Amino acid sequence: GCGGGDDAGSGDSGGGGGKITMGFSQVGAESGWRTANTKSIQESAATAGIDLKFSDAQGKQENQIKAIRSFIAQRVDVIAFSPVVESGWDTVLKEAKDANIPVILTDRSVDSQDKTLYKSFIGSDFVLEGKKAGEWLVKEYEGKPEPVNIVELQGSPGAAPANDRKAGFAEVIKADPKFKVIASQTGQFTRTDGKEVMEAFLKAHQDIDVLYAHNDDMGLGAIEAIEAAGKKPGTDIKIITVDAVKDGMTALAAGKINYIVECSPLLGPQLMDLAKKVKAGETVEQRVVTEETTFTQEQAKAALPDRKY
Amino acid sequence: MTAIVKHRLFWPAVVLVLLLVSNVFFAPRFFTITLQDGHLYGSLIDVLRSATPLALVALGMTMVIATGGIDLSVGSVMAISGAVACLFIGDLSNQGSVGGVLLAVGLALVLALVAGLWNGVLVSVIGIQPIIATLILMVAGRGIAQLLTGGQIINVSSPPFRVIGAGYALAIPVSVIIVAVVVAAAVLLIRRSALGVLVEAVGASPTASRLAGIRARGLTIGAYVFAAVCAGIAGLIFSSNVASADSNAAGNLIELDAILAVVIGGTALTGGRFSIAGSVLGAVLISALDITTYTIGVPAETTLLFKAVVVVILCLSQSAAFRAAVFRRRRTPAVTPAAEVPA
Amino acid sequence: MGDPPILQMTGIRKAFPGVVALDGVDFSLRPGEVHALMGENGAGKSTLIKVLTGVYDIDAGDIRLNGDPVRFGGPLQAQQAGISTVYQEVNLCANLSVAENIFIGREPRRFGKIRWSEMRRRSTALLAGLDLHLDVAAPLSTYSLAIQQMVAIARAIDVSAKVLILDEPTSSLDASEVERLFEVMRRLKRDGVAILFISHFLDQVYAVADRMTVLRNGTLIGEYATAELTQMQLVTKMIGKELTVLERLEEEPREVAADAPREPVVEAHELGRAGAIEPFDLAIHGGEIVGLAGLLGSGRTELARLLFGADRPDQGTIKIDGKPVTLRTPRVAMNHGIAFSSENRRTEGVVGELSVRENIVLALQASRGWSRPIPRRKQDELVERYIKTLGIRPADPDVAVRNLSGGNQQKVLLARWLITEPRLLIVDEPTRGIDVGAKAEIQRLLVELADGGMAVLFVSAELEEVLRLSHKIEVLRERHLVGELDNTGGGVDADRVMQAIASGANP
Amino acid sequence: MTDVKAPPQPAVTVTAPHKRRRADRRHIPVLATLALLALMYGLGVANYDNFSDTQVLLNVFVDNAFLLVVAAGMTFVILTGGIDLSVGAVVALTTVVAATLLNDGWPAALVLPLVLLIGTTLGLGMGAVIHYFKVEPFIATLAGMFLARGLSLLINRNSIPITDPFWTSMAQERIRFGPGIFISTSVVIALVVVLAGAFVLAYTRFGRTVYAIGGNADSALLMGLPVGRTRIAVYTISGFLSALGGVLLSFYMLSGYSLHAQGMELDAIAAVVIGGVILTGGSGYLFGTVLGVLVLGLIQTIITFQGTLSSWWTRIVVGILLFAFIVLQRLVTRRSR
Ligand SMILES: Nc1ncnc2c1ncn2[C@@H]1O[C@H](COP(=O)(O)OP(=O)(O)OP(=O)(O)O)[C@@H](O)[C@H]1O
Ligand SMILES: Nc1ncnc2c1ncn2[C@@H]1O[C@H](COP(=O)(O)OP(=O)(O)OP(=O)(O)O)[C@@H](O)[C@H]1O
Ligand SMILES: [Mg+2]
Ligand SMILES: [Mg+2]
Repeated sequence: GCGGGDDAGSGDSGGGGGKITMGFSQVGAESGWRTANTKSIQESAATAGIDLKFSDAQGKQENQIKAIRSFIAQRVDVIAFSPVVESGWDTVLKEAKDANIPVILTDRSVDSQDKTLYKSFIGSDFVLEGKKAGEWLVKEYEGKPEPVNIVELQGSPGAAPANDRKAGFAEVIKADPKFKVIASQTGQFTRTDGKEVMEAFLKAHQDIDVLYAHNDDMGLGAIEAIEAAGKKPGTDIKIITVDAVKDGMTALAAGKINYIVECSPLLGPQLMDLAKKVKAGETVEQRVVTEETTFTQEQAKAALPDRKY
Repeated sequence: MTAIVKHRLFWPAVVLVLLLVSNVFFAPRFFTITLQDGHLYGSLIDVLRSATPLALVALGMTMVIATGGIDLSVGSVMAISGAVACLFIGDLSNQGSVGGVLLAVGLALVLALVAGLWNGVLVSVIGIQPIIATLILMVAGRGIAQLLTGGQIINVSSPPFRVIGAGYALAIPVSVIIVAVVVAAAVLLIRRSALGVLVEAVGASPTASRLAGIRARGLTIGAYVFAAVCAGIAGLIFSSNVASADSNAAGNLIELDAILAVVIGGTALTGGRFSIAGSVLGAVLISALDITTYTIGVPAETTLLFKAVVVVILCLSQSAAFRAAVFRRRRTPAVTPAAEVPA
Repeated sequence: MGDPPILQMTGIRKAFPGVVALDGVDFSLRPGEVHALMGENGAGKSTLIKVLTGVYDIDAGDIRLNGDPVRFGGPLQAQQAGISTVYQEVNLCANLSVAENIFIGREPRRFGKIRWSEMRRRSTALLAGLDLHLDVAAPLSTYSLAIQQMVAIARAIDVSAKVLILDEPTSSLDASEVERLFEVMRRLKRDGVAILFISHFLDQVYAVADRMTVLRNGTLIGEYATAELTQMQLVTKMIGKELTVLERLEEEPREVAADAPREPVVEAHELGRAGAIEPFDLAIHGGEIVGLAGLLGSGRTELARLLFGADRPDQGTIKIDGKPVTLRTPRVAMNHGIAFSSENRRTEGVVGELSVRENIVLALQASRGWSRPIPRRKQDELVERYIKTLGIRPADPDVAVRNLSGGNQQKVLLARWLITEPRLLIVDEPTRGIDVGAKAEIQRLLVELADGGMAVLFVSAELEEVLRLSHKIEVLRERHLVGELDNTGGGVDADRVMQAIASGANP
Repeated sequence: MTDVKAPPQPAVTVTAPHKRRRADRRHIPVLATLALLALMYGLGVANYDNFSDTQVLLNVFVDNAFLLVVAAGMTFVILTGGIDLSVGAVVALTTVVAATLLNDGWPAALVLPLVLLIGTTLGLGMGAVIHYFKVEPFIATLAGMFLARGLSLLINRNSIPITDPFWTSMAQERIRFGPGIFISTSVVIALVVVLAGAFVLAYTRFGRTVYAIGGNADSALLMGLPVGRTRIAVYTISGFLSALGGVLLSFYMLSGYSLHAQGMELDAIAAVVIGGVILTGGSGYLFGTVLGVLVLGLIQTIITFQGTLSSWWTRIVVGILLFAFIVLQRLVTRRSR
């Protein structure tokens, strides 16, 4: 073998004993959120006694398709994966179906017409996250007639969370014309880009009231830019972000962020439950939504001490 | 006058100025630089500051390209260097200790140096084609950085470390000073030694230089080591800037931008003649391009298209053949009315 | 008089940044004649050919082919119009096979598919016509420069062209190849082909040319029938000065012969490399010029490369000053005071991108190491001296060597090695493409250096030159060192060398 | 160095024995790659259950058909000493345009030629800029890359499903050799492309000119070869094959997405170079490129079969395998010289 993986069991594959073998194809390790997600799945597989075959797609759909095809060839019991994108899964899912291997989607759905191609989908709703962010904003500025200038830090162009969080947010705020998105640029989901873009926003626009960042990291980068410009994040400019990773929560508790919409990566236990049920032939829900909440500054202070990721 | 126009950096410089000026229509105070909290503040400073990691990487890349090679691993080296420094600082009992930070910086740079040695040996001792030799570290290096950080973003709260990427000295960003010092040192070293001509000879004609008694192996390894150390410093600036190490994002795709900067600066990818000033100008140009897209509010969907257009304009403006085609049409009637060849 | 010219160039002007290479040059070529283009290095001969075939645009002037004005967009168009050219430097693709280099662009095909066997068969036959027996499927890079030159010639003459241009085709060839080429040229001439021939060998020019056009410094001096002009007059027209140089050329050799060799600098024992040169013994003494004689591909270059560590021997030993050494790389050889100027100046010699100055100091700088740059003043002094001694033109140390004429590039390469003041100087075809005046200068220089105690290994395809300079002549044949002829006192003549080659033993 | 700089040896027999030996020596890099590939496959079979299934091997082809096509185009470009960074982006653009048009109800018979034409035109444009304006290929194709990705992002930033019946049937059509043993139509297309490409390179005037330009472009020009035309043509071919690769990818994914084929240019270059083509041009074989693609595919298969590698270990192990392969390849070819 080539170097030890950090966890998970040995490489023995398929079929042996009554132990379930699950093939899981992860998107990649593009963020702390994703790493927490991977960890949750690996840990809960270990506790649930499921033999996990983990494969990393390095952010490419073609790699995921390859991995799934390889899982079929390895004759695993269940296949689970976080689709990189929604479209284009029919062919390989059909192959899985032909091979009688049930499929569970995590984190993100697929747009297949044929719903029998997968058993269940467990994950967050990104549009809803965008809406939650918008709703908080609407409430915050309720009764104040003066215009609200918003700048938006988008995720990587084309990425599903970026698209949906933008769309959900836009849908809610368009109801009131006082909300105006005066600038919207991609911050590539990273701190550095978040900081750099925010710096440019600050120079180009004097009157920014609100920043909406598609994830915590970009928000954290932007905070640095705001501080460097001599303004107070959270006060001079209100900040809304999505994810609720520990760093974000810390900033929220410190008053530098105003509101965070949670997007939980900890769906391992739920997934393992589903896998067992599916394997046992029980019927399962087609859609399982992860339990997620939102955090204000006060809630963050309370939640911070036992935040895991 | 014509000497200036003929200079190979004239056209990139023109494009840079045009880019910067175009910002004024969207952000009137674009050229304003104020003193805020004891440091310079303004868009131009941002352009310089955000160009620093790229300028360093491009500087190193210039030397590698001059030897006829290419280094794809610079982004990964940046990630490793940032990760190592942040991990080390994170483990310090007192993150504010200058000695500890210096140790972390030293450790990161030593690792970068090792990475450069690795590349150099693969290329010049084992004789693997540079693009593949450095692809290995490009792929594996980021994995190593992620392994070190466990895939997490490592935060540090170390004021001395912050100085590198976000601090100011004499009102000037420290990162800009670092780059200026490294560039000046490189230029001085090359001017004061015979490195320039030897490297150019190796890049332009390996066979002829071997027969002229030049030890290409040492020079080549040196170039890769230099590139890696530059990338290492860039990685430190990058992670210090946001006080955290993000192994996934640090230096992602920077190799392309760096090569672009080098080529804009007039160094041919085939090796030989190189221009450090050109590469630095190229880096500033690319950084200005990024900031311009933000300032004039190019929608995220069209950013790439915008970049493509500028790159096309840039490479056409640099192409003597293109300029000849454009100018000839204008000049021909004036100079030689009839006899000239129909092009 | 005679036929109307097939090719007529009038008032040609071509300027490069900083130099006017051609200024109002007229030239005409008639069917069935061999017309020599003469001039010193840098006179503009190659440039004239390049503007004719469309490699460069002309700034002014008029080109007519069969009376019709033409302006070619490039060699392809010129070729299609019936002008076949061998350019000065060997311009072939070393990565392709010999056969392909001859036929590429006009391969025998059936239904668009290249017929490789036919191509190989025809190229083998074509080369056999030039008395060359090569493995035509082997990459061209496996053959020596002289053979590559022959291949280029074969390519050009196989095209049934109306105009054949040969720019210094004979610069690396020895007498028998030259004779074979001339036979072919005479045959083509009889068939009505117009041939433009460039060479710095006056004897060759007088042997084949019907007329000649002389250029000096980019300007036209005149057009003459060969019979009307003596060699002496020709030289005067070319260099614009009276005789002196030629006289020296005649004088020099006498001086050489008298000196007696001193200590051996290099001794090779059973040194050899499979496929390149069979094991040989050789000693070269201080103050001695050793010449290598042999036919095309006899292994002269290969022998020289082994002594410089450019190739690694697979057997035998080398001693320098009596101490055994291993010449792993050229650098090691240089540290032992050996210098080697390659015959292949374009790919193994000068670095085209760098300036004249940088090229000249390159080897000296390399041996000093990167950390000890040669002070600028010293550079200037050295470079200036050699630009002057060798007559490098333009005399501007900062011009890129790429932009120099072929002969001037060769001078730069020589200068590079001369300034290292080696103990053993190996020169492989040092006078390749160099004009009469400069050649005499170089020969004189070599003699002087040997008199000062330097050992010189002199390789040249021009046997006359070898005989004139060498104290000792090593004869090679089919990659064997077959004999050694003592030439102190100048007793050896060409016949004796040919005899030694033919019999394969010391007579 | 000389042994690799050889033209393809046509199938005709060579007579003299020493000639035969020399001819074989030129194939050593390719043969070494083949042997190492077999070794790697053997290691996989020895270490993992089910690895020896025929389908595992066939899947390498099924999963990499599009890369094979793209890499074939890249081989032409690299053989001339150029480089084409735009291929991944052109692949993405092709999928996006195809998906968009198909969703708008255009017939497949129209969409297919149209997208191929778009890719070809882009390639032609880049080739023309490179030739006429003497712009470095790296920069011209980098601009092409930004342009193509930018366009696809502009057309639609979301992933677009393809439901067109022709596309679906091409995607799901399987050529079966036995139960559970199959290849896709894309594999057949890719193999046809490779064979055609290899023929063009070895047996046509154009193909030999490609090698000549890679060997020495200046000489090729002076030899009267159509350097400009050929150079433009290789980028056009690369553009066309990228578009074709894009079509195959859209068969494979049944979707169009601006972020498809990210970094595919590097995969393609790597495959070409691993297959023994020299980046400076003039030497190498298309067959080597096929091997290069298989090496990359097999590495990925091994990683999935290992199944215990975290994201970072995946990267590290890919690096290690690549390293081991290339160094071994290098040592084998060097030893035999
Ligand atoms: N591409 C170029 N750029 C600049 N100058 C050039 C270029 N090509 C030639 N020259 C200059 O033009 C002049 C004529 O050169 P050319 O090569 O025609 O000489 P030549 O007569 O062929 O000499 P030789 O006998 O040495 O080959 C020289 O001074 C040379 O430096
Ligand atoms: N009979 C031959 N005909 C043609 N080529 C030959 C012959 N014999 C040897 N060769 C080639 O010539 C090469 C040896 O040439 P080398 O360069 O040592 O010769 P040389 O004596 O310097 O001759 P040249 O005048 O060609 O430079 C060998 O590599 C071989 O390929
Ligand atoms: Mg000439
Ligand atoms: Mg020779």
